[in-house]
Amino acid sequence: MSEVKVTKRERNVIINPLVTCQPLGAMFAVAGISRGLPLVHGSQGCSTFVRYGFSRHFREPSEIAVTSLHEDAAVFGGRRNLISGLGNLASRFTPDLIGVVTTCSSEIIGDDVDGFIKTARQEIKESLGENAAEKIKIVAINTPSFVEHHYRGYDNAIKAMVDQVALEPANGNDKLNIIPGIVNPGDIREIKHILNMMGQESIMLTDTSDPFDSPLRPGSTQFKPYYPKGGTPVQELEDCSNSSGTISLCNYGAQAAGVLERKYKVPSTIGPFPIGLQNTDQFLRNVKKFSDAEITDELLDERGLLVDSMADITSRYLFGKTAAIYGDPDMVTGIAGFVCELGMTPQLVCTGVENQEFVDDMKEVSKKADGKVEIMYGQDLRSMEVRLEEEPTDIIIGHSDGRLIARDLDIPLVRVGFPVYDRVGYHRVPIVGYRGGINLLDRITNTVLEEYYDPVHWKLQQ
Amino acid sequence: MSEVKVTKRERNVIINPLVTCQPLGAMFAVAGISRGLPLVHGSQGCSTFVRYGFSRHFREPSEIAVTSLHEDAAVFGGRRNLISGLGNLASRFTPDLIGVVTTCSSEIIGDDVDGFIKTARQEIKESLGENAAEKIKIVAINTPSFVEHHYRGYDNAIKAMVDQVALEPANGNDKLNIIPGIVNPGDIREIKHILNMMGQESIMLTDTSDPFDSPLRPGSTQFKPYYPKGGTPVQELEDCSNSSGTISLCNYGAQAAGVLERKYKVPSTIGPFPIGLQNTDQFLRNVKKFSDAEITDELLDERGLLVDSMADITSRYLFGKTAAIYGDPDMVTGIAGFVCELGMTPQLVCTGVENQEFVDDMKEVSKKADGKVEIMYGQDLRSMEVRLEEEPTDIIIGHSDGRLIARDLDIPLVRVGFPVYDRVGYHRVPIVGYRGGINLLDRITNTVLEEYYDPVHWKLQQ
Amino acid sequence: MPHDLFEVDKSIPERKKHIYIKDNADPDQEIPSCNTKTIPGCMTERGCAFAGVKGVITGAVKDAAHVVHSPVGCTAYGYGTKRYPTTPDMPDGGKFPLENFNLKYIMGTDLKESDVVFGGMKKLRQSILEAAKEFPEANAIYAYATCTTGLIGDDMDGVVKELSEELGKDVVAFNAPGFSGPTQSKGHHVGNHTLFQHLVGTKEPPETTPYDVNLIGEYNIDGDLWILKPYFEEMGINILSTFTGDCCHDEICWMHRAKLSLVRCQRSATYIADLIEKKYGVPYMKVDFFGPTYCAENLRAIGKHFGLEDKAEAVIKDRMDKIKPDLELYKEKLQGKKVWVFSGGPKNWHLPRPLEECLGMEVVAVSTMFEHEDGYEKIKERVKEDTVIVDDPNSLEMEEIVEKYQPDIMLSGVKEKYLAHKLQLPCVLIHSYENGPYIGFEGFINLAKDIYASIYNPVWDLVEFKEEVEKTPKLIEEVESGDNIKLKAK
Amino acid sequence: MPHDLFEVDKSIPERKKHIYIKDNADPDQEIPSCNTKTIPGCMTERGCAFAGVKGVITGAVKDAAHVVHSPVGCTAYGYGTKRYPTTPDMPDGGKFPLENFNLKYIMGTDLKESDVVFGGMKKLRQSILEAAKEFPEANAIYAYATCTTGLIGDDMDGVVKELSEELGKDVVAFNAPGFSGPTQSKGHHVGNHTLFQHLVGTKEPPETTPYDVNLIGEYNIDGDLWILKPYFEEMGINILSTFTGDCCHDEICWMHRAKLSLVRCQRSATYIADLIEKKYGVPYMKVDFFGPTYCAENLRAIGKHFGLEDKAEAVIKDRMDKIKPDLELYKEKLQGKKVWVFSGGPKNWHLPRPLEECLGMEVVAVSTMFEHEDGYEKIKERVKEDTVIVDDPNSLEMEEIVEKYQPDIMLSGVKEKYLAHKLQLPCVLIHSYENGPYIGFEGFINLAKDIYASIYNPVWDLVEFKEEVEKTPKLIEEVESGDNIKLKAK
Repeated sequence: MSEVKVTKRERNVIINPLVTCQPLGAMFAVAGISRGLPLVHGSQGCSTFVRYGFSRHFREPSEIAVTSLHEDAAVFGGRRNLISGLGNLASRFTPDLIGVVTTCSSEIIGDDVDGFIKTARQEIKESLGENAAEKIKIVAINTPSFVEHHYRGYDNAIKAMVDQVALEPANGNDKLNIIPGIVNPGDIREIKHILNMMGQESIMLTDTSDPFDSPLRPGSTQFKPYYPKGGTPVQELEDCSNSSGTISLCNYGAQAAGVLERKYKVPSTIGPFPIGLQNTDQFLRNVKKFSDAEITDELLDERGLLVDSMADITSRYLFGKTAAIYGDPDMVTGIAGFVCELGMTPQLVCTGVENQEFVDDMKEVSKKADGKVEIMYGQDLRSMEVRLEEEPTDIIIGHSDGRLIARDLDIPLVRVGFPVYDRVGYHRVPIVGYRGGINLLDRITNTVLEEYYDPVHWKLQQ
Repeated sequence: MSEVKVTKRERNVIINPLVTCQPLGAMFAVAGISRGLPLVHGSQGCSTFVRYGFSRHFREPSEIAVTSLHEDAAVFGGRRNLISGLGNLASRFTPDLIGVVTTCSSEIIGDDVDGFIKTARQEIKESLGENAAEKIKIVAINTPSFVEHHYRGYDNAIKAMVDQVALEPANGNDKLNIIPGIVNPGDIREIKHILNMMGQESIMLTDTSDPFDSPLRPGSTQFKPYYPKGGTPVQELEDCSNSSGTISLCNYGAQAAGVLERKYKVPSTIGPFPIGLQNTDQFLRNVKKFSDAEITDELLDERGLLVDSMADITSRYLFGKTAAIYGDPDMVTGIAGFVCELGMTPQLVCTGVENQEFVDDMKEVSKKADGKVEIMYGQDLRSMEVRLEEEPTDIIIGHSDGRLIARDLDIPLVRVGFPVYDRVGYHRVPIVGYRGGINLLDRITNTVLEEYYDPVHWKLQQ
Repeated sequence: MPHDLFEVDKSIPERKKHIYIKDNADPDQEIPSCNTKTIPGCMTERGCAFAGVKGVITGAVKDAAHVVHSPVGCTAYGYGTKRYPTTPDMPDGGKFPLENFNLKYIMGTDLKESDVVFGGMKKLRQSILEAAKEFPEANAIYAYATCTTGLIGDDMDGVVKELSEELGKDVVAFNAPGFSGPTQSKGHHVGNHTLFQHLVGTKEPPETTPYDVNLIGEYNIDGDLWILKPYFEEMGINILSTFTGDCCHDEICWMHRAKLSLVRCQRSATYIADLIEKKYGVPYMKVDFFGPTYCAENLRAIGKHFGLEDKAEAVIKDRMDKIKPDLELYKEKLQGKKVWVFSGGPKNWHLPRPLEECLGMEVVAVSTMFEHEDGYEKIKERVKEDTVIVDDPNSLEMEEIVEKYQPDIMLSGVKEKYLAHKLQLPCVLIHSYENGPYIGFEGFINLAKDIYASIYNPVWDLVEFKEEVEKTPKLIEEVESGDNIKLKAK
Repeated sequence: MPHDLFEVDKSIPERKKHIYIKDNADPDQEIPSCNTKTIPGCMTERGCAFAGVKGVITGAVKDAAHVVHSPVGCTAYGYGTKRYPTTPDMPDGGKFPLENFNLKYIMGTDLKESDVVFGGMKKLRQSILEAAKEFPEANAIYAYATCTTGLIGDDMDGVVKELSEELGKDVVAFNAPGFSGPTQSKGHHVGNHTLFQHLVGTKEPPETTPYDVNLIGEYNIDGDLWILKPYFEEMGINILSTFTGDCCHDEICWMHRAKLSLVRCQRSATYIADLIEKKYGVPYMKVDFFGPTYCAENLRAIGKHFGLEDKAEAVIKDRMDKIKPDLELYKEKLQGKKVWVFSGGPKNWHLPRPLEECLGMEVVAVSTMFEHEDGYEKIKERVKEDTVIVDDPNSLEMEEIVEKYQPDIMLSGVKEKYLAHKLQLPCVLIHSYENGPYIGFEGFINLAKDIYASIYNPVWDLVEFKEEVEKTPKLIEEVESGDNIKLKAK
């Protein structure tokens, strides 16, 4: 019998938040569209902070436009800013898609974004001509900053794009829609790798892998920093209503899947975030549910390599070790489950998102754990720090924002998720799928070896 | 102008050797044959120490047979041991190939290995029948332990197998022979990945990747621990005389390539060990030299990702940092070259192999370096330690045998090569090719960040 | 024609007046149009006023707790964005008990939809009280308005006034919502005025000397202050207050007691020097410590002010001797390299001459995010003929600058760095530095070294895959010299 | 029929006599044939005599320099293979200056072809001199014969005798070339005799007490000694010499001064206890500290010998109280689990009863690499009916054991571990341990914990991909208890 304790934040003041506001998620989602550009309808900080955040994590350019709202807009509304912003963006960049991302300001001002977009479309048609204008999709994405968090912003954006761009279904395309969530390029590539091994074509909603990890190849002439290689083509977005199913890896937000199911009868399944053996197994089964994709021998070999590593490593080095895990809720439940598969205890899990389903899932995961599990939701990093001061764990698993906490508590930090700005390459190495499981297992184990075995160095002789 | 200093070991006594004796290399080579078994003609220690070494590095079973020479063999010769050993092995395992690996004992005793094998073949034919016996290749591999080192043993073994098994050429097969050297499964897989992207088929001489990193999948019924999946099939060994060329990545030993060139007119090229941009570029050019393989856009994208990482990371975090590099000579020259590409200085390079070509290559590499380079060859780990006590470097790059040195000198160790037994997963992560370059760059950078940037933590804010 | 309309700006011709090519013959003595609103739909590098106040001015204070009155986003973005390290040392000789307090924590009121409807005052009040409880060690609490609270019209001043009394410690509100003013510069302004109005003159320093100065606009970026401080100490000058690098809350309160204010970052902090002069009669001097020449000049001027000329010369000589060999080395390596400086503001006029005169580089372009007219005048004065000066460049313009002016290196921020790299243009971070500090004599060598490392990064010669290479001859030219062999670089 | 011919041995029927099924009715009181040469062409788990002496006996000595007279291979293989940690503490209260000296360095004569032809004596001499020069701190030098030097007939004894005098420190040659004897056990034997013959009796301890013992055959594997030592200290017994865990060279030289020898590893070290008894009249006692029962029994016996019964009881009670809760926990978890013990020798008779009696496990198979008749007799005595006892099992036999006897866990070495895992058989390292030490009361809990962790490793339930799983119901049975919720495991 395992024991769980569930806590929410007790104070109102938030200290070192684990979430940010909706627009970030929306910008992330739009960045995954080929020749897609986010246009933030708000103050400059709303785009600049996010560009800064993306750049320091991915070490890539992050090109996001802004309508630069100022005092006059606060008084008279952001109409002119949005319309001329759309016009300027269209004429200077000729994008395939513009995602208009609202913010606290534009939501409070009460701008009629849909209406303004209509006007802007008209103006663009007049200046660029009908053909060119038609090629530019403009999607309104409502992401009021004071409602929920970035995770919902992502969800809202994917939903808005699917809702406003997908066409009426015609012929089935035998593809699967995948909503990957706010994950790293390495993770999306791993998902594509798995599908590829299963012979299953897919439409990523959306695909940030190449845009956020793009080669430096000036010789390949089409390249522009604001239009990196890759991303989901708008045609695929239009076509996603013809897919045979939607799988949302984003465990606690899959409105787009709902839209596709209700509007276009595309069946869908949600979660789990495929970290570790069982969750990846489930992902494979989910894929099979919607298609006649095959689980090939090669894929099972990859699984076998993870199994082999776990057999060889975990009971010897990791058994009984405790972990604190923090970050986005799907990553937290996913990693917590994996950590249980490794024979460790997810002693403390913490997410900034306030979501009962997360709590339920964590309770389920906790049943696999051999010890006490504390579930913190709607919490912040400070709460976690205080709990760890009282009851430390052997390792912490989370992103770079916890680094000073880990440093002060002298608990090693295994970096995962977003943002990781104090190490390099983390955006490229997957943690999902079987191969991602091996990576994460190696990372955890090597951290444990360095911290707990190096001091008694002879234990590493063999 | 850079300055180099070249030193050889000055004492006779060897202290913490950087090499071991020939048989290990031969056992490694034979392990890369599908259903191939090494039979060590020597004392039990000769097989047991190596099995132990392989197991702790790869965390895999390592099945090597031995003729168990004892006092009586020392007096009367190892004839009976070898003949009955071959017979027992043949009847109990029915392998596709047995590599008879000699040792100091059998070489000093002066056993007529070729003659004994002939007799054994006859006996096997009698006991198993002609058909079954014919399917078992027996290759004599001379690896006197008191001549050179494991690196030569590998070379001798590949040569012996090619020499004794390859058939007279018939029809060209449009394949390339690759001699990978004593490298990790991850490295061989990366080489195959590159060739695959170029649409070039290959014959690995030999392929230890799957045998030394095999899935745990009891359900796949054919599996036996001593016959792991993968490895080079004997038919490919027979067929390698039909290849359009041989590339030996093993920079300082390519006798097999020589045999194929002289005996069967298969042209060949040697080196470089493809670590980093320029060496991998050269590998690609070498592949093209022998074939009409194409350097695809996808491959150039992988290259571009390495270039991008180098642009983003190296001048900021690594410039001017010094490294000591030790291990097998091709890995050392390869890594030294890469380290120069990163703007670092390979201040001290050290190999246990005494080879003038290595020195010449390192002089060439040193021209790219921005500082003093000390080239130690035919040296040992103790010599390196003494030099590092006098003039420390910022990091050390090498295998686990240097870990106590690194610990005592308080210089962080970036683990590469063989053996790495005090961390996990290193055998699986490639360091060759463009993707391997990214891995190695990440590893080096993260080591530097942890050691030199974490203490001034604010420098990691962005 | 000193103004230029870029190709990429054809559809937004109003950008022309922001782009100025230095022209000595220009009769009208023009400068780029500046400090105006960015054209909507651009990818501007500018930030917002909240960033200006918290991210630049107040975030460096080591013993204040920061409470952002906002939905969660602004709070999250206010975390860990800037490098201003602190020591735990307090002016009274004690230690502040929470290490890295200013870098480690950020707090916020976490406003939700209902707060937008019903007002956020209650949450502000509660949050500040909770903050005080969570970190009783904090000597002050700074609260920040944001777009949301600006738009819903929360009266922050009222709340903080009450709470100051209730808590017995200063609680200060900064009213610079993100949308106010065209750039983060508005936030600097608000920060200066707020700190002056509420704090300066409210406390007395533990002791004073005749050589007390305020070092204003020095935020200790990557340790800048720790380079400058020894200069002053060696000269016998006492830094009474730093505004705001590695400073504590009380230091701001007693700035009126200094004998002289030195203004380092003149864009973000001349305001307060001016206010202090006007109200308390403390004179101020604008100083420039970037590059050895300016650094020497300004130390001399300060020395002269206090009659400490000899001591200033001693500091200058000592440091010049120290950096000379490196300076020569890097000057040789960087001779003729073209540079583009893109800073927030002042570094655009701090750096061109040092880069040119001390390192032999050629400044081909300068651009700023938020400089005002006075700054642009200085920039114009200090750059050479034909240098392009761009106010608030957007992404497309940046690419055009690269194409047109072919710089060898760019000095800018993180957002621009990776874009530059994609254009094969090396880039060194000039806001928070790479391997800084960059100020003073020694710091200038750090900058030179980072520039050198970036330009000479071997990767720039390896960007493209080559189908053919000339085979490197195996024979190497060697020059024996004792044990060692010198290799001639090819 | 107590002997069994395995399926895989059909073509080598001589293996039958090495495999014995315990049969209480067996009239001949047989045991497996043992200590004979391995059949050529097998994948034996055995090592060589050199490994036996350096890797087991002498490598633990903390202040001796080890010079392997061999081609490079044997030297390389002698490095870093065993876990015998040391402290720097010396018996005179000083510290040995080189930390981890025994683990950190290995030396060799690096023989080449010409040495094989002309003899390696010169190199041996030179290497020992160089070793002495490189590590002047070393208090002795141990030199090892190997196959090569055995075959070319180098007279090592002559060289080391000369050098002992020349260097003024003990230089000892161990003549156990790899091919000598059927297993590493030959090396133990040579090691014992050599150390006895050349060292024991040559020095005097700094002081003696009436309670001095030699702890023989205790190599401090993973810190075993550091578990046992406090027991003795608390009983008032002084370990005068450890042979050879965490010991220094001199300790061996004064072993003759102990009042009693305790023989821990009776396979590798009874020889020297016997020799000391014969020559110096020091009696010896065979002891067993694995598992709480044996540990208590033997501490009692030792206490009795010295008239320290009460103190022994106190130690036993203290430790038993400490481990009781864990012991109960693991006994519950491991009840009925089948175990296969495959050790070098003695652990095969040390462990079966503790595993069965204290943990409720069932020993289904035991096998050894190099046990002799006396050991097999003990094994046979201590295992239950129908247990298979295998001498020197080879790879194929190991697989057959797994199939036939279906153990839940194997205790063995690194080489076997990964083979076991491929057969879905968990495996805990019993030679050098995993998270040891495993000896004594506390150590047995470590062993139990490692066994538990291995058997209950969640991966064993996840080995195969399942096409279908029953959907986990989202509803969870909860039992509220205050703040916490208890979840019922399904």
